[in-house]
Amino acid sequence: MALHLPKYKKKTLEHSLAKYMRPNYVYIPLINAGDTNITVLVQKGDYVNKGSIVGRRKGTFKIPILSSVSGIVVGFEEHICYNGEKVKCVKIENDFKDSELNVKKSKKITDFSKKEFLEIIKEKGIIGMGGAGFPTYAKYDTKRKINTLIVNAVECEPYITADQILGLNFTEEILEAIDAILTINEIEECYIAVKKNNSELINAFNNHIGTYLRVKLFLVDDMYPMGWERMLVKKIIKEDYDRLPIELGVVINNISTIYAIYSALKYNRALTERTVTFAGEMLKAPQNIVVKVGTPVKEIIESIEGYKRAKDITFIAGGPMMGTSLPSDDLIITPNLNCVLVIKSPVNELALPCIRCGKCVQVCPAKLSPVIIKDNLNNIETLKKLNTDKCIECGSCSYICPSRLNIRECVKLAKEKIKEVR
Amino acid sequence: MSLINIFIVGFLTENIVLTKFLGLCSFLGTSNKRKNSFFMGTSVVFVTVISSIFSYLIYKYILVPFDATYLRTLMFILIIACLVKLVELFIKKVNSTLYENLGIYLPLITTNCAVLGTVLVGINSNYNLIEILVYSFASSLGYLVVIYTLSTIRERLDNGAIPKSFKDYPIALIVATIMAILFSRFG
Amino acid sequence: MKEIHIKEGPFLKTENKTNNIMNNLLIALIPIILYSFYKNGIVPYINGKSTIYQMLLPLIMIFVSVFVTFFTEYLYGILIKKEPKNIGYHLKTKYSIFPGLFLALILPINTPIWILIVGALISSLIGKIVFGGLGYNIFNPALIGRLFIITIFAVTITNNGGYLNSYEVDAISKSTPLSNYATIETIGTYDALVKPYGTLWNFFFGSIPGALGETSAFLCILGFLYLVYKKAIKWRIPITYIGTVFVMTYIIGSLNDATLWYPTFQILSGGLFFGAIFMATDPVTSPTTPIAQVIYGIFLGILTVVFRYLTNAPEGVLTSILIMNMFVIMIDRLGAYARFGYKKIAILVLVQIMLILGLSLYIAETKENKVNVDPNFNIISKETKNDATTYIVTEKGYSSLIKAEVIIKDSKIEKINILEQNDSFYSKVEESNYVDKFKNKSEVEDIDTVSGATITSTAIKKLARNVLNDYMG
Amino acid sequence: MKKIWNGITKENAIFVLLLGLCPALAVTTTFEKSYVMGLCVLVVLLGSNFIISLIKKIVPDLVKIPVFILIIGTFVTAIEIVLKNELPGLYDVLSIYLPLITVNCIIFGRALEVASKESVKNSILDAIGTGLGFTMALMIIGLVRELFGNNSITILSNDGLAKIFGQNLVIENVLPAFTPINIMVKPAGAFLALALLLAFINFMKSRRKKNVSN
Repeated sequence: MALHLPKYKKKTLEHSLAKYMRPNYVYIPLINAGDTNITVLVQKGDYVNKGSIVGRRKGTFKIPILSSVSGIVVGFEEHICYNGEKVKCVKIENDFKDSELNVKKSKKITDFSKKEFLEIIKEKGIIGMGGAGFPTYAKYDTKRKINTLIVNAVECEPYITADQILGLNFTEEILEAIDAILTINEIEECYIAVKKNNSELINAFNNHIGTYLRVKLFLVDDMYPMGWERMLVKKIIKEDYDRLPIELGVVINNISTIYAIYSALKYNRALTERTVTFAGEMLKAPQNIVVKVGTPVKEIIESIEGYKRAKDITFIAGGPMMGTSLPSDDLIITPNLNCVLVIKSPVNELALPCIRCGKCVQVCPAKLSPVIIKDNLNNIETLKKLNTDKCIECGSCSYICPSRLNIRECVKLAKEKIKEVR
Repeated sequence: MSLINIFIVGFLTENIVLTKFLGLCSFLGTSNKRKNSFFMGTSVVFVTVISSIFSYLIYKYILVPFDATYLRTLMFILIIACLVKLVELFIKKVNSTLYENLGIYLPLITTNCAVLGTVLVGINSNYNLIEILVYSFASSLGYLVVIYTLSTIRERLDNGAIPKSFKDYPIALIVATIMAILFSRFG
Repeated sequence: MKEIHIKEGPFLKTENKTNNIMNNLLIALIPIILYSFYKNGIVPYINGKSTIYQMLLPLIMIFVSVFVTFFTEYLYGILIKKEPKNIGYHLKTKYSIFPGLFLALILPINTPIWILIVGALISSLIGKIVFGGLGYNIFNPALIGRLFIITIFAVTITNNGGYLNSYEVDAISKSTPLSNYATIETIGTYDALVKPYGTLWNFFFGSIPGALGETSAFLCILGFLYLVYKKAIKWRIPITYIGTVFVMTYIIGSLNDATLWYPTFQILSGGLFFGAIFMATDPVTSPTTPIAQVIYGIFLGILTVVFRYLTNAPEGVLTSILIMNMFVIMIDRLGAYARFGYKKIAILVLVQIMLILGLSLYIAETKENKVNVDPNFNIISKETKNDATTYIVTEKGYSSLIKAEVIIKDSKIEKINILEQNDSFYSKVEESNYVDKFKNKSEVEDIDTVSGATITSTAIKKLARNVLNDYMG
Repeated sequence: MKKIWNGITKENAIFVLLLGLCPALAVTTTFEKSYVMGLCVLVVLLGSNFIISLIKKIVPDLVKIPVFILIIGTFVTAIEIVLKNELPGLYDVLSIYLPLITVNCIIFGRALEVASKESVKNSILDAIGTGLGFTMALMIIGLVRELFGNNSITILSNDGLAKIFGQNLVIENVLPAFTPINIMVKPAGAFLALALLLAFINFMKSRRKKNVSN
């Protein structure tokens, strides 16, 4: 049902977790989970503190967009974001004071009330850091009884090691945060999903997990896309949900999001930094770096001795499977960007006609049949019956296709056709 | 001949399209889209069975006694034409979506050789009423299966790779050739 | 300035490309090719039955067939589609050697070379190019070639010696297990079906007459395991296909008190293993979704059993694969829907189970092993004088009624003489004074038919058998 | 005259319009049967076009189709009776394909398009053109199939037209030492013959268009 991928993770783990905290300018992108209609709350010339509000998202999820440095708003510029589009960003000149408002030594993190908890993680701009960027408070803000919390530390995409290195360095803090979330939201049990062969992370958790009775490790086999929400819930809870895991009383959070919740509860600090993996054979020193939201990636790469050679590069925001290839390295760090991958441009091989070998059908995690979708591209009714909208674009089908056809693009095309009709 | 034999003869060995060549105009015409051929096929089954029963009754109880058997072709055609009109009105009232899909094919059936062919063959091989029913159902089912299968194949064949001069009809005919050889091996 | 290219889609790709799959397929076929060369080439040569040319004939046939299909696609590619001229490109993008290779392996050894060339041309042109080349053809190209050869040249091949290579003609002197089976109307007994060819092991290892590469089930299984290991085959299809045939023939056999040898005989003969493992799983013409593959395999099994028992065409495997190729697109789509809801597929599976049971019972009952009254045999007169009884009987021959006098003495045939007949091939029977073969025989099963006058000689054999049965009471 | 010519070539019933295939493939196993069927269709077409073009004004629209069928039907029944008495051999051979002419797509198509619209003279000319075109096409297919099928060309078989013309004219093994391909006589051969013919025509058309264009 799923795919066995080479990991390519050793290189970035050899390097310890570095920091890059002093960008001259910061460009805070006015986007959240792909939605760019955001009310801007600052103009040119305002002074902002670290963690103060720069904009707020309209619509149902009114999550704030926060500045990651203190300084003066210099203007607005357009820069490329993780999804490859140009997004309007607030340009702030960094005064390197990092002055934060009301950072108080907060009380023990377990005795927040649920309402306070929801308020903090909303105001501190905590969003899903696995890739979607879905506001976390919305997952907890539900009348339904939550009986299981799943912490997703699977990180099944090759090259990406951000979550793992975070888990290794801040194991106690993460467990503490989990414990706090469990008590605040009266959740009975929590599973931390880790890959079977990820022995360092397992050992790291095992020597601290003893004190937290409600938290258990759940070992999943090393398959791609095991980190996909639906597959993880199916594996752990053995049941399938229709649209959202909350239907089964389950909440899933990425391990980095848990750490962001920890720093929000403990130090009342907003989500302004995150660990990002810089990987790929075209980088001289691939490693994990903690960076501020809004820092231009070009600057960071230059700080780690830049590219091996400047010719024939493919610059990818995100992992090799689900990442998007960008026209230039003018990328801006956003909270849900977990990896920057710089590789040699793959030579486009001769695509043979599809020999209908059926491998893409066997490998699709959402149980779709990509080759049948490809056959019925101009028959909308059949496309609907084939559940094409369930495709998560994980790329397994294009990976496995022996004729080197990019079959994911066919399915994407089919999805758009269905959207147009609806 | 037992009913099963009649069914197998009507359906496989003497398949109305592949061995008797009847209904080729609609066979090639409507078999480019799956939906078209399915509705065409079902309407043919529907009309054939009913019209062959009526034809049998009229033939047995009117034509033979009055020794006007040479009029049978005319009579059968008229029966089919009226039946098609009847079915059209019936479906129009019952549900309009079905009518939308079926509407364009119903008049086509009157000129469809398969329907009249089945009826004529049925009458010529002087079956009794039940045998006529089985035979007409079998042969029109054969028509439906063959036309539907060909339409699924043709839907996949309209890609760019087919040599230009073989596009559309010639490739459909080649598939029909292979089908005809395979069906004849059942005999 | 940095030169950044935008590329599409996932940036990791598996190494297992189409080229590897096809190479694995070739490797899996090599043992079969070598064995067919050994069985049809070397063995006759060692026993001094064939010339050098005949020894190399299997390899020549394979080479010619591969060359023709490759060259046709090569010419088509260059002249019509203006593709680059180097051979490597064509080998890598067209894989046009496989139709030729498979066609050669399923043809009888004595197919004249010109028929092989015509067959290869048809399988390449009508089987593949007209549909649009690799990946677009609906029917298995090799089988299309073989189908046209059967429909057009069947007679010329049988006259040229049919399936038996020169060694087998004298050693076993029977036709292939399945065509020998066709002459026996009933289920058949162990010694009628298997004994003439040795034991079931001969069937398993393939030392039985048959098409060039079809006979050795063992090597096919070896190839199958290799391909499964290399993930280059749709393994569900052969398993369900052979499984269904086994189940159905087991039911048929056990209802006629034939033990486990009967279904094993059925699956090991008629090139079922080669057909199921290599022909039915040709990726382009078989379903892609797992559920559809299972349904496809089961229908193949049902059709093959129907062809073997209810029609007189021995090539059951070939025709059923082609017939099922027609329905692949429909089943595949149902298979794709079935991954979300089992409603539609459940009906289809139910129909299949009913078909399997229904057909097996129907066949078992109609092909009863007990002496069923041969409809076209009747006894005109029967008198017993002292210890001999003379029968005047008639039996339907090839094109006329054969009237014969049969004298039975102490339960053995004393003499048979033919009173009346005008079968067109009767002269052959007379030359080999076939009738004397029945002298003082109490059992006629192991008397062979006269090649070239099979139907007439079988009629005489039936005549004798019925007389004996009647005499035994 | 031009109308007749394009009836044969540009709007040829079988090769271009692809109408009336039903009898075309079934009956063309021998050359004789092909041209007999072609002539029957020609006669029916002539008759029906003539009558329909005469009465086209007085027939109300709603009843148009049944009336046309009746007219064509009467002509076909007339031919059936004539053939039954004169040439019973041929009548049995053509069996159900003779009555099926009434449902033949060309006659019905022509009746609707041409006869009910144009003048009497035009519709007769058109009937001749289409009829001849149809017969020609049938003859070609019949020739191809019989030649390859059993290596002979029957022009006047004894149970067929030989009765009228006295002696039967059947040319045996036209191609010396050619083993006949028996599938050409069988239904599959008909499909194959038509497929190859159509492909050849498409090919010629596209080549002519290419020469014209460059």
